Amino acid sequence: MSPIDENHLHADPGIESHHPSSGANGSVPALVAAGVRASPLQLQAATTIFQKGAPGRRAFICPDVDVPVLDASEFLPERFRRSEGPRLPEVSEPEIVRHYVGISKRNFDLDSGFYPLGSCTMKHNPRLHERVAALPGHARLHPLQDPERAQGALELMWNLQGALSEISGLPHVSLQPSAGSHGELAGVLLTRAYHEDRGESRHKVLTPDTAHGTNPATVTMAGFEVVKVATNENGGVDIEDLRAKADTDVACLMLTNPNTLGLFDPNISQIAEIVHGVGATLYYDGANLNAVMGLSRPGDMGFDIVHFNLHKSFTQPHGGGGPGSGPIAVSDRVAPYLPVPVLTRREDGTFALDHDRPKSIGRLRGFHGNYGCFVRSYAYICSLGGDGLKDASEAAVLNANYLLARLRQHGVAEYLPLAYGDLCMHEFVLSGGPMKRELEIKTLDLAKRLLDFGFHPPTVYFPLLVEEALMVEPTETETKETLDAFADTIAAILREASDDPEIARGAPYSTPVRRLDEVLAAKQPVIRQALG
Amino acid sequence: MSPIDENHLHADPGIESHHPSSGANGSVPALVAAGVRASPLQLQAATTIFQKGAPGRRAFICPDVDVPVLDASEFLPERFRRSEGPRLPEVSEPEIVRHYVGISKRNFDLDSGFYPLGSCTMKHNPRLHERVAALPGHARLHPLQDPERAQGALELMWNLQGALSEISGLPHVSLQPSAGSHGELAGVLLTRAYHEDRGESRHKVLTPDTAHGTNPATVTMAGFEVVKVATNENGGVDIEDLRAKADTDVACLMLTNPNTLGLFDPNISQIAEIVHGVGATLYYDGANLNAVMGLSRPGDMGFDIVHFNLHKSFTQPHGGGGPGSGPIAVSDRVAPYLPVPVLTRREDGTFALDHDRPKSIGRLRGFHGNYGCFVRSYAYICSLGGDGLKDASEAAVLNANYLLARLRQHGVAEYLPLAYGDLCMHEFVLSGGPMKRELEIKTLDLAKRLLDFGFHPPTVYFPLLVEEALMVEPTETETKETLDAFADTIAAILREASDDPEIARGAPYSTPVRRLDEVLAAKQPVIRQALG
Amino acid sequence: MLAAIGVDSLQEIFDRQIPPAVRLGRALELPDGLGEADVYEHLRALAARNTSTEDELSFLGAGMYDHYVPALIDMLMERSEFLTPYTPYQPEISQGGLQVMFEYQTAICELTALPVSNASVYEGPSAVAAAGYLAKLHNQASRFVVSAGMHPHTIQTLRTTAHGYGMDVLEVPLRDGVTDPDAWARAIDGNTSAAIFAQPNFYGAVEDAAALSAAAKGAGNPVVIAQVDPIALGVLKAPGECGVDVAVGEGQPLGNRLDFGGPSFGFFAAREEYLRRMPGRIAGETVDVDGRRGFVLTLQTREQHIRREKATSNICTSQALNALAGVAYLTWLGRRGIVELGELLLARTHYARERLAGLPGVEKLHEQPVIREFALRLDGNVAAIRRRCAEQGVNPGVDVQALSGREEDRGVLLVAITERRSRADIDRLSDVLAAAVAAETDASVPA
Amino acid sequence: MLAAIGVDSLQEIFDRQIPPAVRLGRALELPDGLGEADVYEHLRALAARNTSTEDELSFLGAGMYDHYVPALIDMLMERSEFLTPYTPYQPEISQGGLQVMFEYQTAICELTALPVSNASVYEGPSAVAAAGYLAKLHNQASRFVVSAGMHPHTIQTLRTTAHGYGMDVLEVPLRDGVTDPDAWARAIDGNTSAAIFAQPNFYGAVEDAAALSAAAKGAGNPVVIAQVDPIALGVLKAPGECGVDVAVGEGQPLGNRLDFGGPSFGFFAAREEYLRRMPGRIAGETVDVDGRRGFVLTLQTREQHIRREKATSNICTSQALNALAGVAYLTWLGRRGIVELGELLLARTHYARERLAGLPGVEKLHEQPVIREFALRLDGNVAAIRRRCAEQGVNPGVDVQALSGREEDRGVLLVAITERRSRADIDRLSDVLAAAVAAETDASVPA
Ligand SMILES: Cc1ncc(COP(=O)(O)O)c(C=O)c1O
Ligand SMILES: Cc1ncc(COP(=O)(O)O)c(C=O)c1O
Repeated sequence: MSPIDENHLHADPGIESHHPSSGANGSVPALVAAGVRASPLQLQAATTIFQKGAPGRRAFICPDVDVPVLDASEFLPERFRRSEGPRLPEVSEPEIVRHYVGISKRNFDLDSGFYPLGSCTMKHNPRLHERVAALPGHARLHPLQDPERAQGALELMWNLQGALSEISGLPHVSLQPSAGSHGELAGVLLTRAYHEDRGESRHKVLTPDTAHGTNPATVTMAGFEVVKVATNENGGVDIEDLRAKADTDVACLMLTNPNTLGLFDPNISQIAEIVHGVGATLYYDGANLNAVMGLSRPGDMGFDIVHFNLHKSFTQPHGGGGPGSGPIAVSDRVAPYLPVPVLTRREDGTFALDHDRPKSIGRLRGFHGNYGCFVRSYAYICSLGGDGLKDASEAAVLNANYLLARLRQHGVAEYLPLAYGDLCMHEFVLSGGPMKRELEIKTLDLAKRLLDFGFHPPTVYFPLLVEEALMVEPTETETKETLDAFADTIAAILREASDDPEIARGAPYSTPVRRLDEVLAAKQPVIRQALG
Repeated sequence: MSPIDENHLHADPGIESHHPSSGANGSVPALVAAGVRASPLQLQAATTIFQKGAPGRRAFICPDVDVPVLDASEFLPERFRRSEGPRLPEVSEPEIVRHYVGISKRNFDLDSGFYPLGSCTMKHNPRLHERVAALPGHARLHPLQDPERAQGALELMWNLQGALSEISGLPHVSLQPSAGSHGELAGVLLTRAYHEDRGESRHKVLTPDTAHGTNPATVTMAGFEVVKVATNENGGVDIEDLRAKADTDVACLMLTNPNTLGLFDPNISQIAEIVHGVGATLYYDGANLNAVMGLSRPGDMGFDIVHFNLHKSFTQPHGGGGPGSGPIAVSDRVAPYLPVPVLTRREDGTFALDHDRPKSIGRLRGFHGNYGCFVRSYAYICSLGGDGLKDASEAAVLNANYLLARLRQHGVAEYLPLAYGDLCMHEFVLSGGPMKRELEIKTLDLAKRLLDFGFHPPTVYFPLLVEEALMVEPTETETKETLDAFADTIAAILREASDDPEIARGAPYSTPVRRLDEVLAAKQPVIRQALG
Repeated sequence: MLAAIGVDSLQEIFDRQIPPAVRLGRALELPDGLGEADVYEHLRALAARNTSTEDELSFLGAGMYDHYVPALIDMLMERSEFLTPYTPYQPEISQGGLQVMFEYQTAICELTALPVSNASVYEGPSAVAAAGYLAKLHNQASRFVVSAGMHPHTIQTLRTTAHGYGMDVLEVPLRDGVTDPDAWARAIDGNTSAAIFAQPNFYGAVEDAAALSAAAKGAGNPVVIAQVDPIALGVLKAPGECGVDVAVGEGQPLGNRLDFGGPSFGFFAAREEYLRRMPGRIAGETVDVDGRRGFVLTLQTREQHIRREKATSNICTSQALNALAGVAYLTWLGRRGIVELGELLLARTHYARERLAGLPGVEKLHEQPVIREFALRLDGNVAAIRRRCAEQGVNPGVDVQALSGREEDRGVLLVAITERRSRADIDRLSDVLAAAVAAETDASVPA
Repeated sequence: MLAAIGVDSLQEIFDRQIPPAVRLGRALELPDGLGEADVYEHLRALAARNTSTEDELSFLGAGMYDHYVPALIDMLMERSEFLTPYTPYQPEISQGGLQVMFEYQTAICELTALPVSNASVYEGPSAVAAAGYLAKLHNQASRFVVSAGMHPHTIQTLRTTAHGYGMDVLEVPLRDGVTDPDAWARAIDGNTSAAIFAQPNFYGAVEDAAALSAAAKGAGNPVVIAQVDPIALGVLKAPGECGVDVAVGEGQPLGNRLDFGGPSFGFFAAREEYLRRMPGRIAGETVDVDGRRGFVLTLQTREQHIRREKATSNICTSQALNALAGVAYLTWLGRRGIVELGELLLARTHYARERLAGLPGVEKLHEQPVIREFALRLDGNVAAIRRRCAEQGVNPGVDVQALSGREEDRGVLLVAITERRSRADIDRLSDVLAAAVAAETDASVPA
């Protein structure tokens, strides 16, 4: 425990003075003049854990070797042995805690403020979910435990599958994919298997130009060619363009509905007809499911394959970039190709894993998927129930429309008009074009200036077809007071910019670091700590 | 979950605009000029949870009433019923989380930096302890569970008692007291019972003038009169004064050793002789035990009664002011008076609670004491073992002496001399007298200026007999780098003050709030949120 | 480091300070230290030998109750920022903890309908003792009059501490399950420092708090102290509305774990006139040099670190983290929730009492209204009946005599209901208890 | 709110956007919502029906291992600041997460002795598939050659994804427990895009990684990919020292829970030349406008959100929080600890193998050195033997044939050792397994 070690005991006090300081307290910040407010976080130079500690310090105490020790090479011949161990940090437990607690304070997070990041559904993460996921019966369950002795886990998965099936309106579910884009890959590979099984080899997949980047990237990875479909003036799929491109080379159309403009495509049934008409499948990117739970179902719209983002609609915490989970639901005709194993329920009500699925595309990863995420999302579904999920979607849409209305006020709408549509679903996209032209600040500047006010900015510069796009998704777990404060802050920043655009252009000011040089980072990549 | 409620749905958007904002994001801070760093925490006005939310919002969902409901007055007559329920907050779970996470950021804590608060032993709190304390077998164990079905808990308490006994050198332990001062009360009441049982009625208790405030306060609460004993020029008990005051009216001498000056009293054996010579007991305030674990034992020094602060020496986290735990250990002659129940071990190795102790002083509180704290401190003792505890004390003393040496450097020692002694034990006390006279900044100013550098200040203005006292206890879990940085910062602040004392006098600058008006708070006490 | 200190060895530091006679010349006789995983296993094995409320259907109460603790409370209590600081001696960097105290005080004032609250004391019984000490400081009278309906631990604790400063404790018996009003009025006189009762009382009965207060004030000038259950205050007339001067109680039911009895917190609220005699920390509102709202520890001249032997209490470390759990829990319940919870408990407790009292060999101890707990008298040995129930995985409640040691409590079982005990659970208790009582009756009838 | 929007009802918002034909005209057929306590009880009841490594003495491994997860990792993962943010798109307010990635990358580079690492991919088997895709992008050759010593899930995953882009997968058999060097060299040619093996392999054997790499390079120009166990790298020659181009693996053993198989993380390290073909996020160092050191997501032109159909991978959300656990764990182990742990596992694994292989009806599957896991061949039905052990509270390891479906794996048991399995535990396994094998032998002999 104690970070005092032999080395220190006898070291000359000066000897370690070249060592980087230990965390928040380690450095003597430049003395700031009286009356000037220094942000303590800005005064701390970023120091990695590899720059801390001292030889011999440690946290882990290895259990004694309680078995006979032979000549080491008996166990492992010298030539297989590492000459020098990995140069991991040498720090005591208190140093580890302080280091990571310290750098955690350099993160903004959902528990600290509004996070209207469009397309990401940053809804509140109830702590109950962490509690239940940590129960040893879930957290310390080995994935290769005999199914007979993991019936609780299998039942949970079964129930979750059932709920996702009901919500999507599609009868078959696989929980295996690890995130949304992994679900997409599964889905497109299913499409491939479906066509191949029918003896067809189709090589194109359609995606609208509003599609998220993972859609075309997935298409390529699954060995298809991307064909873009245009967006019409209302923000929906351009039906004429679709008709023109939908031929029998097309394996699939990937769509999200509402789409990334936050708009529900009113022609969805017609779209499905066209796609099915040429024998292709219709894929639903479920990233925007939070708009329609209990209100409208992809299966009923004609989709064949859906992926869910449990880390969006079903509140698995994002963890700063994962973990996520991307289950898929499919129609009967796609079901034979689902990844193995498939969870089945026996006559006696017990659950089993079926590996004997000759048409399956195979596995997409090890074991059963991100079970820990299933636990959390299942807890969420149990908490809300059917009506609660519908309430959540309704409130998400209400909040988005309310915030949109507040941003259509005088002083904002002139600079940040709604890109398409009138009402919206759970999110909306503004264009910063007029702002850029008239106030001479870009969407990026507005975003960075928001940081000074304790708001996470909306998604910026996506979707690509909107100039200087600002994509706002408030979610249902925000209060009206927060929405009002956000709208007021946007208005205030625009007013400020009309006085002096330099302020926004120089923002942020109060964050632990200010604007960072991304070009430098990419030009001369330094992607690990240099070690002495 | 969703904070959207009926009221909001139909409310005019303006209606709630008078509502206080919701947390970090709720208020539009005054726009700061470009280039000026604003501290985001300072921009947030403190808003209590009672000022947030809106009618109808809630987190708790009450289970349905699943039993027959009668006329309510059948259950409880109207006259016993409350007319209006308590006006608790009306907030959703996301609001609660954001509120408390938000205000937590307005706290400094041990995981965030150096906390050399003298007499408080702010050593690292290992997270393992929180994990084991949370196990349902500990955390959800009802205190009135039959002892036969709480054998694990009783064994843990037995083992902890044994360890405390070995560490203190006194054979009998009661874990019941809730904190240090509660242990003191127990100890002085034991002394009373001891003398009463011998037919003596003594009415004085001696405490040195360096004693912690709880010592004299306890003496009064236990119905004794406080008599102060002077401190000699070496910082120890003035033997002559002690001799003069030690008469047969004296029930007890309360001492801590090392004392609050961080000095081990070399005359301890003589002191014990004098006190025992007049038939009084010798009480050991265990707040400073961290200096001597495995090195010297109160029992061997001649003490009859000891209290431990599990939240100091045995790393139970302080929680911002508790919980703590203040077990006591006593010699054979005091044992008959220990609080009930007394834990016993039966022949067969099982444990029982003995309530049949006719000479006992009785109970000091409900149930068994702060068991959750026992779990943590027992885990600590298991982790360190006997040698580890000794190592901890040695490292604590080493760190204190090293920091003291660093603060005796040129540029510091002139202004902040060591008050007494030469070496120290686990802490030391500097005097800010010269600093006050020569640099015109007080110990309080130095303390406040330290806040701007991310350090918790030492204890200030205690012990009372040192002018402008600064009491520094680094503990064993700090690194040399941190000690060096702290010493350098003290030196830098003194240099800064010699240039311009106003800077320190106006400090702090970077904290969430700056110096607070304590006089106003006491003159016109506002101790709760006014409700509308 | 040694060179900087100017010593040759670590040993020298000790040799120069600790006389050889009092040095421990040997290693401590304690087991060797263990790695984290081994300590975890050891503590887990000990935990596994306890039967917790997770392991059986438990109706234990008598001061601590198995309410659900919402997960957000764990999260908050485990945040370093709340878990690891000391008492907020440096307010500029302790606004989080101080604001929590201020909010906590507000919540306790609301619960009790009294205008002042401190920031917590240790726990329930010692809170009553602390209130007694306040009364002593206030009026220097010579006797505490207490209802026998108080928790036995409370009376014992009060006696222990009162003995220190030479105060008498006089118990007033119950009649029909509540404090005997006549005996109460007779016991109180001009020498009565405090008149103390529990609401609901230890046997679950709702006392006529207003009548007890009025009678006490009529018979003398004592400080009227009530030990109250905080959950019951969602539906029960508040102490401040009943003429009570000081209301204290055990805070565990408010978002704190059982923890085999602690740590939890004691709450302490009073009328304005007692403000400057309150024990413990109090957070107060003020402003900083720039006019920002802020909080500090206030009225510190009451406290031991300033007033030493003249302090209103010796308390120093109290229960800040547990009080945080308390205010977070009350916030989670919310204004409507606390009433709904109270109504649920009322209805279920009533149901349970009627159902169990209908069993052969089981009767109500009293007919008074009950809120969350009630006492039954069993025809048979309570310990034996409880053992039989335990074999069925049911803990039917507290064996009162084992707790109180009082002869008149023989046969008494105290059954507590929380929102975690559904009707189905109560029905199961009923079946198991019925069988256990019947079996015990059979067993005790000589063949 | 409705007035501000300019609608009369919430319904109107939907009516104006969703065509009636695709509206769900009924309530979802899902159970009613539950309060927090009830959800907790439900999930707890499900958990109680699983036999976890807390409930039995488990020697399960095969990719995921029951190492001790230090408590500080839970604390860090539960801090809101790490738990709840999105991918760090706004670096100024995401320095915490970005620095963690940077430190994580450093640790992975150290472990693997390779110069570049990304910030995580999903998990082990799909990491191999991702490495295969990198090879495809790199050389556009037509075939993957893989050792049959890879985890069956890995081979299956690779086949699934390779089929998408039309790549062949050719398996090279084992000889004496390791990849047959002759078959390996024969299988690899100019059309080989990648040559892939596992270290240690699925059966626990240490491969001669340097020889496999050299042979592969000698036979063609494939990208050499190794799937490595990260814990073993404390003692085992690092991939970067063995001529490996890309090292990937399952990160679960590094401070992640078992979680019935996920979430964990996959690590992905490579030689410099593959940097711009790496999948996923990469954090890089830079400076802010004031010259302060800072971190950003870098080389984003590889990624889907910039490059879309030309991206090096479709991965978006990966496993940041699990990677945090990984680097925190490696830091906790420390430079000395990881070596000590490796030596402990070597010694205990050796002991266990010798001890178990000495039992009647039990023999080693191969004689190769093993580090943390080893395969045995049992004389009897593995499923039946495992059932007998389970009755004694021992899970002796993985039934390999049940996992792989391969005929040649009949009778094979894979036994994993961690620091949580002491010598006493191994001795217990030995006794229980001996009895189970003997009983099974008796049972299968016709009377
Ligand atoms: C519309 C859309 N599709 C797909 C994805 C990819 O999901 P994931 O990050 O889970 O892989 C995202 C994520 O941002 C998205 O917004
Ligand atoms: C020397 C000394 N004695 C007694 C105490 C009182 O201990 P507690 O706060 O646990 O009541 C303290 C606490 O600061 C102390 O420093």
